[in-house]
Amino acid sequence: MSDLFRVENLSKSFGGLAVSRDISLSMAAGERLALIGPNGAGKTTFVNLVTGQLKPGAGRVILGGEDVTQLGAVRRVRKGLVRTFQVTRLFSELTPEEHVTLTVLQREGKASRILSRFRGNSGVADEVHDILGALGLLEVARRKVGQIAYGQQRLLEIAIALALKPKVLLLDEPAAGVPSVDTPRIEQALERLPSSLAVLMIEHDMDLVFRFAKRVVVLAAGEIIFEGAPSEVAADPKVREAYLGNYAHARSVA
Amino acid sequence: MTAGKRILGAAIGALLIGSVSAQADTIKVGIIGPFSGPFALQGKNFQAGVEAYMALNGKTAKGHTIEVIYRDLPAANPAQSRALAQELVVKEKVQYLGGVYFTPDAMAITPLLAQANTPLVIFNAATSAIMNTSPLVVRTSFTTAQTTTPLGKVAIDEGVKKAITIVSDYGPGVDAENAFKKAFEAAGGQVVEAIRMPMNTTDFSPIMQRVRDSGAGGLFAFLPSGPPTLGFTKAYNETGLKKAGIKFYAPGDLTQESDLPALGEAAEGLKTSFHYAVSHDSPENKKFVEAATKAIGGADQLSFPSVGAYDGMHVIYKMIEATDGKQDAQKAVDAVKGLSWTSPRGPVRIEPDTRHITQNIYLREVAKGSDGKLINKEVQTFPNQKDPGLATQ
Amino acid sequence: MQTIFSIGIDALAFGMVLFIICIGLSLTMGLMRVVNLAHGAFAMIAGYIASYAARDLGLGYAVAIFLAIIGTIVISIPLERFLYRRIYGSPELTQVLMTIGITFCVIGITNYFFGPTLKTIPLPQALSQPVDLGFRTIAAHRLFVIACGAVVAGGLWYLIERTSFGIKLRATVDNAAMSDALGVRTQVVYAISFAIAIGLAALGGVVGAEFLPIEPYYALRYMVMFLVVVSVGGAGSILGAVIACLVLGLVDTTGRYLMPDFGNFFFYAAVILIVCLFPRGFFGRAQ
Amino acid sequence: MQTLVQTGAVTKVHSVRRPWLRDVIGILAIVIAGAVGYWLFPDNLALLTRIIAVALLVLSIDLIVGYCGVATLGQAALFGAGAYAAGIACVNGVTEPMTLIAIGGTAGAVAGLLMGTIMLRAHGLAQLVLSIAIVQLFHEAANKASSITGGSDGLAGLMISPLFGIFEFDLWGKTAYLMGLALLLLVFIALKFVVSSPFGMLCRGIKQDPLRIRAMGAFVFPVLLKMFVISGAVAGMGGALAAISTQVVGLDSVSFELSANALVMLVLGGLGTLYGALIGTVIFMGFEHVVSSINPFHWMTMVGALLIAVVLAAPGGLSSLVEKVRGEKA
Repeated sequence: MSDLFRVENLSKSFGGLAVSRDISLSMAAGERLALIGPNGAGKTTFVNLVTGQLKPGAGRVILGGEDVTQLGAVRRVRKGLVRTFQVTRLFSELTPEEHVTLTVLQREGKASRILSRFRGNSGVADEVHDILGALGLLEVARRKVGQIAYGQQRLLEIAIALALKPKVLLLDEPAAGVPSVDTPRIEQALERLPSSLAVLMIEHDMDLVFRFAKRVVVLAAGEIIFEGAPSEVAADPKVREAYLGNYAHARSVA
Repeated sequence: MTAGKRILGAAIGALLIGSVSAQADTIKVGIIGPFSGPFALQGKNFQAGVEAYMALNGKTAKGHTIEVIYRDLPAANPAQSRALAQELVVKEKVQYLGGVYFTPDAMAITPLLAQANTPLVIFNAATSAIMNTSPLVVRTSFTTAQTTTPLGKVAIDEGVKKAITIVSDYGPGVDAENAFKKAFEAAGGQVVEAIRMPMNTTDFSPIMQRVRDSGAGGLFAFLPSGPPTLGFTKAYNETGLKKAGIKFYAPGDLTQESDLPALGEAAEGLKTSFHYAVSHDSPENKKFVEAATKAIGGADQLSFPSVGAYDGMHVIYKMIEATDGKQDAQKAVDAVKGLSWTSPRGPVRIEPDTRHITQNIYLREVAKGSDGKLINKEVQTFPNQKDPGLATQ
Repeated sequence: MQTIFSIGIDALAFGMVLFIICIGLSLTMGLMRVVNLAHGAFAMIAGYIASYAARDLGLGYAVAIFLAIIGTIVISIPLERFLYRRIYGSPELTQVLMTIGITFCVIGITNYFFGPTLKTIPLPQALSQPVDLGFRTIAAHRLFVIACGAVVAGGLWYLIERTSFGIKLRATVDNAAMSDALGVRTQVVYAISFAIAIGLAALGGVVGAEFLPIEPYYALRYMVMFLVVVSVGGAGSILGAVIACLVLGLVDTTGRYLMPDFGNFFFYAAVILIVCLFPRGFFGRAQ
Repeated sequence: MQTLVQTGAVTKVHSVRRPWLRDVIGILAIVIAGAVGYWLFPDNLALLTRIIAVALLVLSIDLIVGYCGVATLGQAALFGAGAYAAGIACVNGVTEPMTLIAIGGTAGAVAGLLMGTIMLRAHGLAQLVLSIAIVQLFHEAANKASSITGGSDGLAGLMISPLFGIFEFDLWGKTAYLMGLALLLLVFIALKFVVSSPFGMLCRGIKQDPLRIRAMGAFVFPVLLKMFVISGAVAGMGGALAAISTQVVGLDSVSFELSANALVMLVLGGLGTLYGALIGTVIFMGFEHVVSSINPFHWMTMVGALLIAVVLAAPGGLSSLVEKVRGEKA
């Protein structure tokens, strides 16, 4: 098995409602995959199941040949399975620099040290500088996150994820809510993601999906209904059916 | 808003009085007591006793004007107690300390007395051991063992062979339990069960059920005065123990006069032993009650701590007379050793060796007085009781 | 068997007193998201009013209860208008600060005007007599309290689940902004809920006075117990509050019967156990 | 709007660039306040020492509430553990004050470990109730074990040896005050390091969003537990200081009332700055002392009014008022 990351028959239901049905999926290192689907299709639930925020009813999650299904969310992150959040979850009182520094320190196992200064390590500071620089966040590095633009907050989500040096990155709608003037910056950031990284992106913006992904998976009602090249998506009857209930999406797909 | 204004007015008044009377020839007495919070009533009684004494005996002793400074210590808190005592001694330059409602608060003050060259006259705190912690302590209240011990004999005399004890689970409660057990068993009785219930108990029915199950003919109880006594006496009546003829004995904390209106008819017939009843029939007490009622602002608030404070002031006055206003704690304490006088509660004496007060203990029964209000009616006197807790040591 | 019944009925009566007082707090905390530590202070104010009405004015018990509820609500109106409205939606700890402040003020003012003595509310003849239940005698008042508790629980359930006000209330709780947009006057809904909660505190304060005697320190003395009951039941849940009061009443009463010396250990150990098993309370709303 | 954010950002960058300067000024301010207290109120040193002991307790609550977002109404369990440990050690012959402080700190830390292990199982209101239950159990245990703790009569008869063999703990309380002040300073400086360490930043993160912290790959429970231990040590040292300076340990030191009062002081001063804890303690206890001296009978109303006034004027606590004034000046 050369797959870096694989899920097998992942299922989950809340009460009687099945939100994930028998999802199987695999990704190789460096792959760019987009996961799309109408609202309520179970995309975020899928991410939560994969990263361990939710416990699956059945199925397995395999990372680098190792079954991580029984591991908690924290251990999966440490193994390289990292996500961003659809609605940014950032600390409004802290600065981007502090966010990324904390993340880097955590990755190096130094985050719960009491007897060292938060900014004391020049190696860490350099890395933080690089990460922030790569995402164009240097100018706001020392402002409180509550005061920076939403687009920059989304970039910071990505910066935090990158600081963890992931093997697999799950991006939950990285461009959601970002004003259109700022989307190019997000797109640019996505293009610059390390090439060895396997990236799964959930996104509604189909232009972005087409430019970013080499492969698209469509989820509807908790089930995979399509898997293939972006160019084939729009023509697939099942996909059309799934989206027809929602005119806006149907149009954007077409 | 009027309350706020009045308080402000009182505050400004207090400041003014404080600054005017701070002259050379005044002798200051610092009184520490619970003037606010859950025990505010007892603190008010301290104040009433002090003011009654000064109203009846003048504000001077041997020509020295006496000024009283009150400090509030709402609940047992030794650290605050020490801080207040230190402030009174060092900053306010008081020559005498008085008051103190709780034992640990007294314990926090006694180590300071020698250095401060200041005697402490305890108006209430009722654990025997306090007296051993400093030779400069005098106590004009009582100890729980002192007020409890006569009950052992009373119970036997009334035909009770088996008794159950129920006390609040804290120092004085345990003291009361031990004292009763000792006296009761010495007189030939048997304590079949001893229950210590948590201080914050509010529903006593299950405990009364336990009393019934124990088969005891008499029930000895100790609870600190205040709200819980209400539920306790009610439960005794309502669960039918009273009807079943199970006799009830307790020290007088349980039926303090200020609680009687609230206890109501449920309390009628309860027998308690104590060193003082507001209804005590003597000319000294008449004068005292009149003055103290005026000071406290209502007859229904008057209770036993007032007489401890009244006699405490008497002791302090005697100390001032003996030292002629000079600060000499040892001389002051020596002067009152063996002092005896007629207190509103009856004849009393400061024992020279223990510095604790020897006094009559009265068996009283809750009954309607001549005006229809409930009183503790004295039915039997046990004269000249010392503190058995100290005597045995 | 007789003992078990006996303990059971005591537990029921005590639990119901807790319920009547605490359900108001549960509503303010669960539905209005206000940690009102001054809740006990309102129960106390009601006790004073009832005591004054029944003892000093010689009015009947029922009239005294009525006056106490109305009087307490009237007193609470300016407090709601000028103080509580400032802390709706504030962080819990800010609410704690404000409501503790109010409690201190109420205690101080009560002590100043009414003195520190216990106040009683004389019961009518019918309620003060012991009633023979066969296996034991019990004060009629305890049966009355149990009945009051049942009526309050039923009435509240009906109000919240079955009336249009209940619908508005639940909508406001779920999403105040949305309800506002839908034409619900949320300020009014809040004010009415607050008044209901205060009214219940008042009722509990008066009928519970036989268990929790009225005196100035009442407001702080029982605060912990009220908080514990509400949390164990789950803030905002009527059924949860009922169960919590009954369970805690039972644990407390049984503990005090079986092991009076360790009554508190028993009680708080049970609280820890319950909270660990049901971290949101018996029927708490998801946060 | 844009300019507003800009100017705000400029001042922020300034203060961030030299955070140590702010702390040095803050610590100097504490030293000065301590010295002023010593010269201005030489006759109230016992009160000032008591304030310091309580300030340590309030600081320890700030660590848990202000930095970790864990609400507690039971912190006196840790304070009391320290006080009783020091008191019992002293009665049994360990009379050296510094050793007693260390014993108190250790006992507090152990109690903190225990309390954290239980409390961190729950959240929100349930957590608050657990803290209440724990302090009540501690209180009950201290009451029951009266042969060791003295029960409700208090543990009396603590004979403390002179500090360094020279300075006596006496009526005037200079030794106790100066030792307390030194202890407070050391603890404060140590805590400033703690909260500005990676660990401190992690705690602040957990307070705002524990899920986010987990997604960063950090475990939440051990971090919070560690803070509980640190907090317990601080509270325990406060308890030991109270025991040493009072020479009596009472049940009030493990009471719900003390816990609640201390939390009120913290909220009054403001959460999550450490300075707020000190400001709140000094203002609350100082105010209480002044009004209760002026009118021992009805001061409670005034304290209540103060709390209400603070909520109305400065909902974020008194220290937020300071920030606001500074902000307006800048």
